[in-house]
Amino acid sequence: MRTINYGKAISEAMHEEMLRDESVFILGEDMGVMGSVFGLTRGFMAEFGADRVIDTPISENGFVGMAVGAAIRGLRPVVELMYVDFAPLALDQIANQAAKMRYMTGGKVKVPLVVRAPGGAGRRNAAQHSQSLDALFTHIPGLKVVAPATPFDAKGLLKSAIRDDDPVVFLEHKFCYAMQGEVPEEEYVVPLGKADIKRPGRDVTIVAWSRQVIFALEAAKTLAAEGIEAEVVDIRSLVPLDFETISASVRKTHKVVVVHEAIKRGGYGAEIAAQIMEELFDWLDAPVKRVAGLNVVIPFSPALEDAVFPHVPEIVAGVKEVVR
Amino acid sequence: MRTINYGKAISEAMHEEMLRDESVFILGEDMGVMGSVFGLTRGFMAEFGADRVIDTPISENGFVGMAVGAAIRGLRPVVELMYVDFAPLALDQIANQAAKMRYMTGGKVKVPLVVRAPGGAGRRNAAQHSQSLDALFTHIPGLKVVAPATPFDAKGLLKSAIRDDDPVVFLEHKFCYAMQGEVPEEEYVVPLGKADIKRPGRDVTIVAWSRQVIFALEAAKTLAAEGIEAEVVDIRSLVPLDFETISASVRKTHKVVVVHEAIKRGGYGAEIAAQIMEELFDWLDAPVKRVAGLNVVIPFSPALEDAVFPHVPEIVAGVKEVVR
Amino acid sequence: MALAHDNKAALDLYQDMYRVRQFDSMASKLFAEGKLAGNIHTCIGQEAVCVGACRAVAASDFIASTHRGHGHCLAKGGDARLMMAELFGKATGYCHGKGGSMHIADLDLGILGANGIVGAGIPIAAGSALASRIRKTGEVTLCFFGDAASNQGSFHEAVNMAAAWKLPVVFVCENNLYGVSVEIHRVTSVPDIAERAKAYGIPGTVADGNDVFSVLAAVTEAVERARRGDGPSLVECKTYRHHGHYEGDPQAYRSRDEVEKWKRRDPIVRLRAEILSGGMAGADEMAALEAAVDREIEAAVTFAAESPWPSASEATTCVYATDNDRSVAR
Amino acid sequence: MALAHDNKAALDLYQDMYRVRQFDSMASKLFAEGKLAGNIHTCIGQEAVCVGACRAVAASDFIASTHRGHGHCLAKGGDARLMMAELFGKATGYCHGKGGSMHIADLDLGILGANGIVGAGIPIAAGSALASRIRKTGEVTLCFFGDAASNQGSFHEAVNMAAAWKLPVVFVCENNLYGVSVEIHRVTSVPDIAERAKAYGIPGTVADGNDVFSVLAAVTEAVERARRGDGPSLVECKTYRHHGHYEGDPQAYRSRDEVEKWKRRDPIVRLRAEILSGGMAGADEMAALEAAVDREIEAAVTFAAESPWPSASEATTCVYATDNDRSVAR
Ligand SMILES: Cc1ncc(C[n+]2csc(CCOP(=O)(O)OP(=O)(O)O)c2C)c(N)n1
Ligand SMILES: Cc1ncc(C[n+]2csc(CCOP(=O)(O)OP(=O)(O)O)c2C)c(N)n1
Ligand SMILES: [Mg+2]
Ligand SMILES: [Mg+2]
Repeated sequence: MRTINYGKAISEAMHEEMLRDESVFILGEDMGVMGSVFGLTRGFMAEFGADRVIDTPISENGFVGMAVGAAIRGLRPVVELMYVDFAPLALDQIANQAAKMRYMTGGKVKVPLVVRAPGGAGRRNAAQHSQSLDALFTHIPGLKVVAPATPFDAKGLLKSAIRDDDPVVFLEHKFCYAMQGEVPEEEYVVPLGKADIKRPGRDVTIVAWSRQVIFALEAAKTLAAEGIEAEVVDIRSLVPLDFETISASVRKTHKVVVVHEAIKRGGYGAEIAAQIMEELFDWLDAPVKRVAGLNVVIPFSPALEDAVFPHVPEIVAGVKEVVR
Repeated sequence: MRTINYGKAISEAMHEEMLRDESVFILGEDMGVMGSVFGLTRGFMAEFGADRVIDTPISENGFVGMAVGAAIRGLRPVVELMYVDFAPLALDQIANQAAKMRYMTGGKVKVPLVVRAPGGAGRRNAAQHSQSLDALFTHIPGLKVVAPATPFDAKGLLKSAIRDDDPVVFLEHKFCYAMQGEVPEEEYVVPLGKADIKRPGRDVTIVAWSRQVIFALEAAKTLAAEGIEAEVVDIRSLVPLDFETISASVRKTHKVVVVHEAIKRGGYGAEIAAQIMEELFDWLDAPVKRVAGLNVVIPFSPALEDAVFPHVPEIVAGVKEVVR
Repeated sequence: MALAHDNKAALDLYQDMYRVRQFDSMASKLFAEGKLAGNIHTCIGQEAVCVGACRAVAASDFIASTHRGHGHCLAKGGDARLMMAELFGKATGYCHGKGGSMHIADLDLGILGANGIVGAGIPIAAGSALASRIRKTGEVTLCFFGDAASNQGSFHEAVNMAAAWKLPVVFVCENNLYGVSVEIHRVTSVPDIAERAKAYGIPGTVADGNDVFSVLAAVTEAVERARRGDGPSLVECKTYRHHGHYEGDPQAYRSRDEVEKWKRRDPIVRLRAEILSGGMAGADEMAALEAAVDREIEAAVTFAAESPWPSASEATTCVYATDNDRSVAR
Repeated sequence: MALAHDNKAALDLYQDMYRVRQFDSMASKLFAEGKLAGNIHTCIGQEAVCVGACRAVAASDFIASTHRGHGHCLAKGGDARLMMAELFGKATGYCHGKGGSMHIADLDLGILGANGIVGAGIPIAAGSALASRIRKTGEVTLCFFGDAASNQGSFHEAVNMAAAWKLPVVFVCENNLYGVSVEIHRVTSVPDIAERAKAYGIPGTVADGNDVFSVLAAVTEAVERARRGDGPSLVECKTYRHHGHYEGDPQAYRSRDEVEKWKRRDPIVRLRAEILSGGMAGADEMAALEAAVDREIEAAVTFAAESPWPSASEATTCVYATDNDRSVAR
């Protein structure tokens, strides 16, 4: 199968959906003339015109709100927040408007909106350009939240997100853009709400998403060399969550490590850990361990940044704690 | 001891701190001429003048940002968001500015800011005026988060929050404003980061905060009648969290129910449950149970609203599940 | 005003305004009697704005409304029965009781939705206009908002984009002088909100918000401009709310004199007098029209009162399009 | 321009502008060599704005800066060594390496902080002005922001409040025609950002942002007004950045011709020529001054390069004033 990178996979998903459905359009900062700061929409403006690939001013709440309005009218906007760190500026439109509209109107109004937002640390982008804010969205009823780790999943999930009739927050990891992976030429989708076992194993379950899946797979290799077979469950969708897949894995391994890049306190890992305890207490041989970001602001210094969120060694160590 | 209500206790805390320290001032919508929509600053403008009790326009991000600027300059703003539901509008200033400023500047800049925000459901205020958004703040490093249940704690904690050199989000519950409680005439403070055992008991630990403490105490009475002695731990401060008090209680009871009004998915209860599991797994006789809001938008209808968040019966039932 | 001489049109406007007045007066009464819960914001005194503005657009056009939205909704064709049932929180309401007074929407009537977040409807309205432009379907969107909402960042951001891209939207500011207790000039330094149009290079006009013909003329011009593709306008309608910000507001922030002064400029009394003095209709005809509306509102209350509550299971539906059980469970 | 005839003042301005140019040129070079990480936004070409504006205020006054903030910081007295060390992420930097290029602050110098969130510094600046007003301490705050930042809601909200309350703040818009790749007139319908002052009833003036005397004069007038208690002004300085938005930007969105045209209006070349042709200083004197600045920047780089990294334990300090261990642990 051909190999493309995660950025290209996202780009292809948008491109194919725009060809497939005239109601899909793109809006955000630098999406048009520049083709987005990460180059994902290069050429789109020339191909689809300035009405369907819109360069916005720096007005996050405003243009997300406009996307909500257009979605209410039946279009399918795919809006980008250049960094997820800017989501707090647009959170009223995401959390109070888009997320609640269907419920508040008793089902009368739907908001088929996708908000794409790159996140993640490690690029020396400092405190306001490096966060993982998954937990800001997962706590809001009415939103779906997706965070793919591989090119295949990114493309398939984005296509599903665009076709979905509810608002979907699509969390990309800046460090994944350049990562290569197999992606078929043919049309496919990955459904929202389905986890994927990225590596089977019998000794311990590692639950992860986004870039941490890549680290978890590396950690699993290291562990295998020491005779520990880790099963890596990539949840892919945070909401809805495929708890059945997690559950099946835990019933097999009896030990779990949940891994995420966001800070630990109030991260989505707490939710997963709490659910596992509530439903699988008697299956557990050890407490669910969380390996996650420190409860600190992301520092700029190359001497500090990598120390504040998990990499392979922290995952390996975390697994050893639960399997020892 | 004299008895006053929670609203009055908050009002007194602001009043006393304004008398005590000239750098304390108030800003927010309808805080001046009207004395706030909940009447908490009535008379303040006449007493302290329009420079220290400021009626703002409806510009949440703007006036919270101004408070951040004034705090950087050494003042101690106490800013109100009329409903915590409006916090998403101001979240950039709260989470990206106030919370991160000290760290980003290597300790050079401090932001002694208090953001007061009433929350909570049950008043038929509908989807955008009824949320409990505690978890939006607890996930942000650099913020302290407080949520008192009683007049005594509200007054003492607000005074501590105003004197604190870090930004504090002070979450009030609209339903508590009218609740009476004993509050001394004399000066006192309640430190941030100290839980309070509101009722001792040996059979089960109920961890709660804000209005749910009131429900938990009622539930404990009901349970006592059936021979179950519940210990009610009011954490009061969500960040920093007094885990030692929780831990001591759990080591005694071996069973825990965490109760909150916010929706369950990604609520702060997940964090507490996960921590208990991580650190007290071997002390637990049953999985930590969460009793929390349904993962839904708050409905308006009087026929629906009360069904979406916990009241006494749900807590009683939750406790019975873990002690049975 | 050409329309002022069209008897039928004048009577229709009167009927719509009178309907809004009676609906909100009824809501006020029911609230006082403890029959309605939550927050009720009436637009009593401001009826010329919603009715005049909505008359300037077609059924196929759109409006975005506010927390003070009953009038907008009725003026755009909303059904008083379904609205009243929504205020009661009944299963028969516009939103099955799930939304309440601040969240009524009906896309079939072009009502994009009321909004509990001040200023949030402004970008939504601009987005609706963007949709019309992308689809080339020619609708115009009216965006209602208050004087105080014009201080929100969302106003600035949305009006700027609409202006830069010449979107078919008309920004209708209902300036009733206050945002809750705060007199607008205490927090805004321009005498007229319409001045703000200059920051976006769009027309800004001031209408007498207590004269339905003045509103109709100003909004009609703006709608025509928008329809031609020449972009948005800002129309400020000066008016006043007779009641408090919400029902139950003690209104300590404004004087009785001020309220009385504005009540003497009641837009409904004024239009009624014009109709009668202009011989557009007789007193009997007016009385009959009013009685019909009164019956309509009474019927709405009866309908609402007799309607069933939503069933408990409704609490967990409509969070998502499908898969609610699963998504709500986790 | 009175100051233009004051030799010492002109040379000082030149020195400051040249320092900014050399600092940012060095940062650009170091980035290209892989010695600096992260995002580097230079203000090469815009030096007349930061220097002219900061010269209009006193040491005790304040400034709020932006992502493109090195020039503001240097012009307000920032130490090039501590700044360079911060860009390197070293322990000796302004923020101990924890902030990086976009978060430099020094309250002792009146530098409230750069900001990575476009527009976020505007309310912060207004809040600083509010603090001066509440304390009656008389400082003025300068608020720097870009053309594109003027489309943020925070601009509208903060300028409105500052205007309504007549706060001592001067809003200095550095209009370099672009927000990243987006030419300002594609997303803004007024020719001058200064027009926006009309929405708040405050003075709005346009200065030649490539002429330090023009900037100095316009900002001085605005500062005097603010100091008198007459409230804020908006000063738009038309300028251009010679480099890309950030270092490494391929700049496909603008033409070489446009860049060349603006480079011919280089504010530093221009001031240098004025000084020499006006006989304010000789070529030798200028060369000596430049050499001294060059040495200063070289020394800053050496200082930064030789400084230690922050120790690992620094990652968890300064989240809170006290109690970091406990708060970071949970
Ligand atoms: C974002 C936000 N802030 C504050 C409120 C509380 N609030 C509701 S209506 C209102 C005043 C609105 O004034 P205006 O826009 O003039 O409309 P009016 O009520 O006068 O019709 C306020 C402050 C809110 N609902 N949303
Ligand atoms: C809220 C926010 N949105 C977007 C960005 C990404 N960004 C950084 S600088 C910039 C352009 C700013 O343009 P302008 O205000 O004109 O300043 P300039 O860079 O031209 O100096 C953008 C979009 C950001 N940092 N913050
Ligand atoms: Mg108003
Ligand atoms: Mg610019």
